[in-house]
Amino acid sequence: MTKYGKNTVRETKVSRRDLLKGAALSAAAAALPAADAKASVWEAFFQRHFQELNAREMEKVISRLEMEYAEKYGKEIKISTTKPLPGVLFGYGLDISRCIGCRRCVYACVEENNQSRDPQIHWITVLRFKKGDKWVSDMESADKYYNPDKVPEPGYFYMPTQCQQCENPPCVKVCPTQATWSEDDGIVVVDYNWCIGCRYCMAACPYGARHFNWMKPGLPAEEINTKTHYLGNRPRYSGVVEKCTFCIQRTRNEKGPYPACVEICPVGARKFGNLLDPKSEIRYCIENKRIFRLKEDLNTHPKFFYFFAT
Amino acid sequence: MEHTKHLWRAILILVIVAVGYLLGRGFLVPDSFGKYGHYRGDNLQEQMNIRVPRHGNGYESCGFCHEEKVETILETPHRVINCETCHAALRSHVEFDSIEKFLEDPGSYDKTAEMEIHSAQELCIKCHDYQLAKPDDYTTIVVVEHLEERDMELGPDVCLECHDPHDPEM
Amino acid sequence: MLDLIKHFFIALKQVFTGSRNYYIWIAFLGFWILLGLGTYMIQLKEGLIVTAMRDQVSWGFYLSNFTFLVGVAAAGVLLVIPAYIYNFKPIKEIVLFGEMLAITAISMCIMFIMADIGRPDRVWHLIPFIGTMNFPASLLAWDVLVLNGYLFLNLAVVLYVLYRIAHNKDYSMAVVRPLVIMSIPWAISIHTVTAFLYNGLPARPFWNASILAPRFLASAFAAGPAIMILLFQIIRKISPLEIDNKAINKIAELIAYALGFNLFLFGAEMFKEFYSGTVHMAPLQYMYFGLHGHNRLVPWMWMAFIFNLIAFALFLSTRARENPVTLNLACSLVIVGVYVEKGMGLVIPGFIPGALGEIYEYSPTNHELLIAIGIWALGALLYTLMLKFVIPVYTGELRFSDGMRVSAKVVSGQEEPALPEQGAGGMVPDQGS
Amino acid sequence: MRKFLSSAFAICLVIALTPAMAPGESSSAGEAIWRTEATDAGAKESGIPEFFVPPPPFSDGIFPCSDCHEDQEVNPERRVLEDMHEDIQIINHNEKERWCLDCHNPDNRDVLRLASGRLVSFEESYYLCGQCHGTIFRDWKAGIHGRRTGEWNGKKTYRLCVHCHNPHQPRFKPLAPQPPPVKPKNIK
Amino acid sequence: MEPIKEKIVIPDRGAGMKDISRRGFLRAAMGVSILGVLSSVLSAVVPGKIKQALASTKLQPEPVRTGYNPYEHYYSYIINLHKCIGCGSCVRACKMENDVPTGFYRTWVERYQKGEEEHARIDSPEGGLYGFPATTAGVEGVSKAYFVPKMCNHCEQTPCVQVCPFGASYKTPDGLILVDGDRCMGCSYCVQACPYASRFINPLTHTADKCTWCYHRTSKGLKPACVQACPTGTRMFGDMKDRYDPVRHLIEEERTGVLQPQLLTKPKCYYIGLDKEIR
Repeated sequence: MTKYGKNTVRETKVSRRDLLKGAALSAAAAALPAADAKASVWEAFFQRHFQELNAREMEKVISRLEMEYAEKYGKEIKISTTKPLPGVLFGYGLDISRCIGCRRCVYACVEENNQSRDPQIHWITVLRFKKGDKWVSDMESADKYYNPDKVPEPGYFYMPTQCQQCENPPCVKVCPTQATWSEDDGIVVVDYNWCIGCRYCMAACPYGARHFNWMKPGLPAEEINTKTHYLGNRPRYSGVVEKCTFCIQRTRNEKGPYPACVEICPVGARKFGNLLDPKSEIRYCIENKRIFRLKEDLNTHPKFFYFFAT
Repeated sequence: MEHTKHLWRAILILVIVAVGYLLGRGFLVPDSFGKYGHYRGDNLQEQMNIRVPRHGNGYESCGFCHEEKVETILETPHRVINCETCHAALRSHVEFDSIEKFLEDPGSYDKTAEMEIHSAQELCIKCHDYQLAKPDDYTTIVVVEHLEERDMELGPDVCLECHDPHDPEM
Repeated sequence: MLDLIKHFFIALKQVFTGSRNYYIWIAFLGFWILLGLGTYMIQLKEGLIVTAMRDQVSWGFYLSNFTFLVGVAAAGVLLVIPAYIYNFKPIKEIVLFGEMLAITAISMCIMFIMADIGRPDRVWHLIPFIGTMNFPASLLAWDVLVLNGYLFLNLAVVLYVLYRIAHNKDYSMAVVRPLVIMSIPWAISIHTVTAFLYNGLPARPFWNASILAPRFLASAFAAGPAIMILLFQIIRKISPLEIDNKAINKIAELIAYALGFNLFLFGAEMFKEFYSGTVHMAPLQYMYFGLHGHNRLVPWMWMAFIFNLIAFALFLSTRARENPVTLNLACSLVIVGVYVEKGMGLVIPGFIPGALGEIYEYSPTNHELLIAIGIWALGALLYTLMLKFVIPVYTGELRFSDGMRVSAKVVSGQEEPALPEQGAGGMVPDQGS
Repeated sequence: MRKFLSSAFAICLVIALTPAMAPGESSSAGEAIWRTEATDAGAKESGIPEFFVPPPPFSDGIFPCSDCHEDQEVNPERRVLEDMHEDIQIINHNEKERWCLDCHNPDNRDVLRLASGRLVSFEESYYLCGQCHGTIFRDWKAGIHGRRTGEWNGKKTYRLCVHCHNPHQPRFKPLAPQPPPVKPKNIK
Repeated sequence: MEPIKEKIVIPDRGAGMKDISRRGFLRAAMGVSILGVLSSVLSAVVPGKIKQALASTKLQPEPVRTGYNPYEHYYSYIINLHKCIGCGSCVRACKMENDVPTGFYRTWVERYQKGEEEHARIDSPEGGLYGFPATTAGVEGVSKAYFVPKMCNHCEQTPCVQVCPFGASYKTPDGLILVDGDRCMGCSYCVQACPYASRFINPLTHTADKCTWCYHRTSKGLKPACVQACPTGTRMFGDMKDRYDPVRHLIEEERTGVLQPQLLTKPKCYYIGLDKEIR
């Protein structure tokens, strides 16, 4: 609630900002031949922060973006802007004793969330550890490029990592433009139209969960997932940071489906639910299983719980 | 030549210091220091011999005299529990000077004292009373309810009225 | 107003007329600038994929240069401290050149940041009140503020003093002193904030050591003044300006302290990490001994360490400090040593091993090198142009009075205005690295 | 919170007592069923929602078993199967002690038989597995063990034990992994 | 100080030897080797009686066991938290076996109770010596609880041995960390250095004291007393150089964890079923 409450405070500033913007816009318009400058280019340039848009502006932005995408990919892409559900705080569980490291989740995520195929961006990284080695906080012993014929390999265990959706996210703290923030349902999101690409958040993330579009994302139009969310899986731009959003476009519904990685997991190692609902399976995990969170000592309080069901 | 005098004096002092150091070192540093590492190697042996073990080797040790008891309990779920877990350490019962000698010929040692037997209430309940922290698949009872259902009252050996600790299944 | 425009054109004329060597120098810089600009255009078009930075090492050569240059900018203050606190006259005379160096360095810092970010077109999101600056939380927001503040502060001092001198008027200490005094903590703050920028990230244990900010300052106060000493010697040679040996010796003495302190802090860091031997040791181990067979930085880091050590030995001895050959050698060693230690050796190992333990050995691509050289050339050009204008003003060869150019008034006693002749061959010795 | 705990404890009890509580009529095989755990008072209270189980993965043409077995004599003797089902081998499932009729009902082959003698359909085979694997059965009901799809807050699809574990060779079969990520050096 | 630390699960036989040779090298490099020769010559001259008087006169109740070669063993320990019932048998057995003074514990059991607070409440009444009461006053809304037995982790990279100024604390060739009571002067630097709080100053001897994995038992082929007394198989003790040892098999096959792994102390005491609260 607070996040959206902030908007009302900001409204007062908007008038002044509009003034400045108007001045800048007119100056720019005067400087450039009007015929050359496409209106949408300037609109995109001066698009405001997602949280500052009012309903009317939001509608305009969405229709512009949908038009842009339709032009670019030749496909109708729906962008939703669903707000967080009240009384929901998402949590994620991952059963390390079950994961076999088959990487089905990695590619399900790529397809669901329109990640760049070339250059490759994976939101999920599966790490392989040697059993009997010095446990997962010694990350150097991890290998993410393992490629055997069959998994699980004897003597190894696997630990997938992705955005841990921290309660106290270091990436949000450091962002100089507030382009990334934590939503009320606990999902840390990025406004791809506000990020300046300074990559400070990537340096701050202890989980290597943030990924940068080093060039224009290579997203084949035929493989695109057209059901998107503004803060989630809509196609990204070159030079912005992106990350896992717990499939915000799927899960932000009263009866929404599980995230793509949970659905695909062949061994059922991945669990997902509402932390505020005492009946949810994630709460069952936390209350009945031995759990740990990655890099607990950094006090980031992830909402991503690793557990042992055995 | 005065300078050489100083020199000799200095050298003398140095020699005294060196000899003193070496003498002191010879006295103070134990022989076995450095045998295995930066420590007194003999201590390893001392640690091994620090005292005669008080606990025995479980069924192996007790079975020499109490064969039939061991045989019964090995058939029950309580087989994982060592005799000494509930009774006291072996040496409070038999005096021996070396566990190896004892194991070689236990018959030659006499029992010095009766084995300690705690009240069943104390022992059974310590393990089998329900507690959240105990594992899920471990057999626990809520003692009060368990007794109420059976119209019994808590007493020192109330458990033994129905269960035999050496064969706990009803 | 009309006068101002006139003065501007006079300044332009002064800047754009010079000897053959001057033109060659400008052309030389221009070549690299254009090359850098062209490469930057490619980078804008293709994206940052042309660099060697990847998700594993997301900051690289640009940020290394930025970090080094922030130190150089902060070091301008080293001149101010003795000049204004202790009223040490020989240095007081050259404070202006130090501040100009600071201006140049800060401008280069900003250029490096612009080269580094993925969406330079959205940089307006950072501007207070127009964008949504995440002010108290993000250290990068702080950095934007203090860097620009420092730039304006120095510009204000330099412009005011020059304006007054150029108009043959005495500048008022009442105006200059507060600005200069303010710039002392400000200079420390720009470097501290930059250190905190790295320092505040628990995800990167290599940076998350409280010794980082003092080490930043110590190394800055060693490398920055070293650059100044070299520059002053060049200025002294190619222009009529006289710079007292005392000033240079004083600066060298200060470098000795700073360098010694830097080495001490370095030792403290090494002890803490290697003695306790926790997982946080990995980046240092990577830097100095190699990690799991990856050792690309090892020779560089040892080179930097040995350079710093030799330079410290040279700076310690008064005789070596006063001998121009050893002094220049020591200065060059410090500059290279600190550049490697604080540039490559600070930013890159922070990411190695990465957050998930991955080791990706980063080394800059040609694109990155060309853009960086272009920015250094641009900085050199900026400083050259400033000098070209400021030296005659300072020596009294150039004066504005009532819109007229008066060149007859010669303060230094020389008859002909001697413009830089030597072409400033080694103007930016720090550029080659 | 405490209520949840007590109910969780109740589940344990319920599991222990499962054989005694016969569920309603089992639906005919091969048909997808919505099953509400109404009989499990504890489960209902603890809020384990209704769940959906897809039909069990029978080999082609093998079900209903009674097609063949109706006329056959029951041979309770332990032996090596020769004429039929010779492909069924028990591996890693206590093969020394195990025999077909431990789980398969000898009289009506279309259903399974629990140790208590209660008959359960193949769609409820989790009761059979749950006899021995009690803690896993409890986890499975809570949704912790095994794959789940559907809505995170609504109707969920469970998988039967046999969807992932071949009851005769229950160890999870290794899979071929999908390709590893591209190394940063090779990202162009 | 070794700059490059390798991750060795089962150090080979040479691990201890390497240590010696490195130290010998250091000494040579420091130019003390000549003095060393001299000192050995001198110490040969010193009368044996004085030496005997100076040497410790330790009671030796048993003849030295022959045939135990510390280089042939390398011990590890597993604590399976899924099995611990908090009965305190191990603590009692340890006290009995090792004469641990009252109020001090070489091994102890902690109970973690996770309620609605951020972190778990930890209690350990008398180290768990007499078991645990079913409920503790003041702990409300506990949703999850478990027992964690703790003791000396016998680390591979030992912070405590590293800081000992007298070589009184040392690592044996079979991987144990022991304290030489005769050389220890009770400076308690090692007590500060231990990240697991497993050392204490013995109030009777005024020297550092800690778990020895019952070296007087293990060197005779017996299990430590705590393992012997554990009724549930929570505690397991094994030899990593024995190919068929179940403990070695578990460490290689199970997802074991160690306490405070980020310190890279590489404990040889492994845990199964660690929770995030345990540290």
